[in-house]
Amino acid sequence: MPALRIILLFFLIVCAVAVSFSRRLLVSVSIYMAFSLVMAIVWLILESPDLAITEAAVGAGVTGILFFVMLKKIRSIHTNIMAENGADPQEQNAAVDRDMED
Amino acid sequence: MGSSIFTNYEEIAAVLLFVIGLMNLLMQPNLVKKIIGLDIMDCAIYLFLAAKGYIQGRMAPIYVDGILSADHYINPVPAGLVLTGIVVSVSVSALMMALTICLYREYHTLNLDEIMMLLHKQEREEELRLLSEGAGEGDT
Amino acid sequence: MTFVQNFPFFSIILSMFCAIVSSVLSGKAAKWLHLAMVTTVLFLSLGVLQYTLVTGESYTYMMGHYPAPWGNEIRIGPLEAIMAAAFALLMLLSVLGGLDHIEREVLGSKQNLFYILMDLLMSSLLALIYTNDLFTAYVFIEICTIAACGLIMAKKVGRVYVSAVRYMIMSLVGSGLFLIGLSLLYSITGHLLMSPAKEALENILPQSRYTVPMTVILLLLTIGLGIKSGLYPFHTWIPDAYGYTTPAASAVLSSLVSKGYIFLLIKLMVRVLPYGSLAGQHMTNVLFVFGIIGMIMGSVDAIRENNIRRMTSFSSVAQIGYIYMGLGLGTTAGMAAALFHVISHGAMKALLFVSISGLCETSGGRMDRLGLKGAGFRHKIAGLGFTVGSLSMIGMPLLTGFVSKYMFASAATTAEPVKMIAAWIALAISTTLNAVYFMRTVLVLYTWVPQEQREAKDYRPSGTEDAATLGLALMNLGLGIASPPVIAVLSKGLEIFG
Amino acid sequence: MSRRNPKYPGSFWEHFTQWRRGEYDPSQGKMEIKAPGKKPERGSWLPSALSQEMRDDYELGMKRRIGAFQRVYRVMALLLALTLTVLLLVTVSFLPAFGDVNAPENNEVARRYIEKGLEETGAVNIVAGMILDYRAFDTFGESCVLFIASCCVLILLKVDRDEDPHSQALEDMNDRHYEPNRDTVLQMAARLLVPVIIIFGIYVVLNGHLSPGGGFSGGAIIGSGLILYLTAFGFERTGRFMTEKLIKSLTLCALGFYCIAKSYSFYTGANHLDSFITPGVPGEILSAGLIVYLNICVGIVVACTMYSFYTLFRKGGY
Repeated sequence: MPALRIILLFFLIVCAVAVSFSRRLLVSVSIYMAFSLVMAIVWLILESPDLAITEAAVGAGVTGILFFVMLKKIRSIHTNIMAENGADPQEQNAAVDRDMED
Repeated sequence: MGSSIFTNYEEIAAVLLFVIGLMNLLMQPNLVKKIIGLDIMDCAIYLFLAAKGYIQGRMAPIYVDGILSADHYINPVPAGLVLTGIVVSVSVSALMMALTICLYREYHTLNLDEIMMLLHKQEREEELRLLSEGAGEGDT
Repeated sequence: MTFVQNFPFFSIILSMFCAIVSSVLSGKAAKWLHLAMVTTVLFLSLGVLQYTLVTGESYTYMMGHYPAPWGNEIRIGPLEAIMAAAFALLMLLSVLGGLDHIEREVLGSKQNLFYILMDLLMSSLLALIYTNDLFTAYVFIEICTIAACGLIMAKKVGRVYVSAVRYMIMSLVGSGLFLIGLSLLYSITGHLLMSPAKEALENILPQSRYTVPMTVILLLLTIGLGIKSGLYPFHTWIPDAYGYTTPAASAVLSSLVSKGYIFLLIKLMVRVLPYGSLAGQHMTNVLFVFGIIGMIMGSVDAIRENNIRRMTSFSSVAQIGYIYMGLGLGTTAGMAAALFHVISHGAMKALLFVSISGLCETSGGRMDRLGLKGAGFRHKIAGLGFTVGSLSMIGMPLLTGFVSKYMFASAATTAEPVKMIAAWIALAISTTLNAVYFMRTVLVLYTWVPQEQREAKDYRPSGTEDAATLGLALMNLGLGIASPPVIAVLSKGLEIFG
Repeated sequence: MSRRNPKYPGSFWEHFTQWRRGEYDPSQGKMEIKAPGKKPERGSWLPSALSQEMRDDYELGMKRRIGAFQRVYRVMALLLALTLTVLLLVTVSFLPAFGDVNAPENNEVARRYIEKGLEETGAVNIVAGMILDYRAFDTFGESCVLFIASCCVLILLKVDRDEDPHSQALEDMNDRHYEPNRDTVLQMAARLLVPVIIIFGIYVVLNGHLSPGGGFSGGAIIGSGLILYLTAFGFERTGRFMTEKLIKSLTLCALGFYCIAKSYSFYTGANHLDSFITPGVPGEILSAGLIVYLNICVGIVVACTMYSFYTLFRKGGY
């Protein structure tokens, strides 16, 4: 089934390019998780179930969680800084969003 | 050019992904995207290795029905290498994420270029300050 | 199998085990454990050196129950043993020299973590020296990289995070290139162990089909290791990484970590690459050119630098250029000179970084030249150490730097005439530039200052630091005076290295 | 030595002395921040004397220089990318075809791993047998990579209660953002899922030598189960059992056992001694010699490391 292989590989490349062009970091991280899942499927097709299960647990699971918690941590650090500077909440959120964008 | 370019889709995709990841790692000013680029680069290498281990029409390297002949299973070596490699890459990316948090706490930005520019300026001012102090000492 | 043959394996496992145990120890206990471990490794390596010199041949040691192409193995000869001994000695002296700074600059609850990093760094360096397996080398390269990053950021003040991030990014690019080169090499040879890979390459390289892949593979492996060891155009992370961290870490990073990668590259050149292959010749030419550029540009950058630690880091770039130039000569003599310079540069740089820390401390933490005026009077032993290190760098006879420069110059005569002339000119220019910036700094250290500025302000004398400085200075002197036996061991080891 | 007399300002010797001490640097282009046309007095370019205009000029010049550098850098990087792509594609085109039986890597090494693997290691999963027995040194190195990465993250993010009470308070305050205020949906889902996830993880670890998976993937699954539990119920609940002491001692025991067991096996192997480790009956849970125990160790280390990564990222402590 070369057609399926080519489609999956094409999807991988599209994901990789999309990561660098997406404006919001949250979107980039989600795309990366999709990338990992598709990579796991590709490895399943390549008869390497060990790799597939590891990639699904690690790439799409733990690494994704760590990315999310890192983004959330950055946001809370940011909120602290803004609060110290005495900015009002509306402005804070706008600033965080700006910061999370590229 | 060799002839394999028309059959090795996996390897070609791996090469393209490798270059995309490498460029993300080198060119993106944003640290988070740099880390994602790093992960993509590593994944690409593992895809290449896994594709090298595949043999048409054979099974995954787990014994089934007591068949011990090497003609029924694919090459297990690349899979082992990739398993080791995945652990390495997840450790490295966790470390990079921790560094990113610390950098953000220190400089309030995720953009490495901005941080470098800020440092440049600080260094310059520090240099001038030291020079002025030294000149003051020299005069007295 | 005699008991001595187990020693390399014991030293690797011992350092790993110490790291694991240190995770529950207090900082002080971890420190003593680390010092004891490094001393033990030093004596074990000396034992192995003596054994291999007596038997006069190298041997392989199986890591497990399975022989060569199936299991992991390590390979031990005189060259590996002397390198391991030198690395252990340098590690011991550097850590001793920076002991007080570690206690002050690393947070109390995290000191045991710092020593864990040191332990694992030692084990990864030993594994890089001894391993005969490419993938093992990759895994330990990663350990070495992460440990080095941890050492850079252990101080947690100022710009260390930026240094660590820049170091990590460049190193990861290097690892990525190394890993893909390794995968390509595996896909054309089918082996991960070095000796079977060489046999496979000898069989397939005559086919023209494999010329292009082999060249690309060598390019990737070399650039990967070159980035990690700070070869000139890829050196941008060096001044940051060495300039802002705690002194022991700077000394260890500059004198050992980059040398581990260079040793691996030498191993690749000798053990994997078939002798006289076309791709190998291209590779040596490229290394030669990069090395020469690095020798000169590194010194030029050092002259422009006002911060003394950054200046010394740039001088590392130049010295790494010397090593690559020696490898690029493509002859056995060039390789021997490069290997000797690996040890001698380690001794010089560790001495410089340890004494710089003392000098800066007596000058109120200032690192610019103006602030260091008269520091040589304030801290006599550090001033002496810096002077000895600088003279050695410049190539003063009786010191180790002179011997390595002499070896490079005489090795150049064994290469082609063009390379010989180029190497001589580069050596002359680089030595002059070295003299300019090091002598300038030494003159600043001994500039006349009023009597009240000759007293050290808020300075706590430290016995270990002085002892380490003197030890490193003696090592420089010893390597300079008693170089013939060391060179003999190196050339003997190089003969049976392949 | 009249030329050493400082009365001669601007003499070569004075410049040289200044340069040697680091007061004057001809190569660094101080010109761009000096007022044009006027020869500055010594000390006139001190920060206090710098007018705002000059600072702006300096910054503009700096920005322009950095901008130019970045443009060059981008072009170089693109060229590098193109060259690398072409080189690698050419290399790939010379490699053996995809799925080729006669490719060089399908040699006697892979053949022995498959044909003798069951007899020599006792593992039904050939990959597990390979990485934990034939090439165990690599795998031990890999566990050390994980260990050292967790040490580095500890150095970076661990906040010590005694040494730094201020940041500890700050971190605790920030952590309120994560605490769910009795989020019923999440808690119900977690109550249902967490046991299943953790049991599945344990299954994957214990069957590492029989089926796909192994210590690492199983450990990651257990770790994500613990993280889900923590997200749903907060530190109050997990703090009861996942304390710092427990994590440390579990990691120490697992890695220590791993190290000692593998040293024993390496030592006996290299010295051709008899080892008491036997492959056992293939297919049973307690077979395959050390592999099942090593998988358990790796699983424990990975689960603890993943959990502690999460907690350290979130509030710098356990």
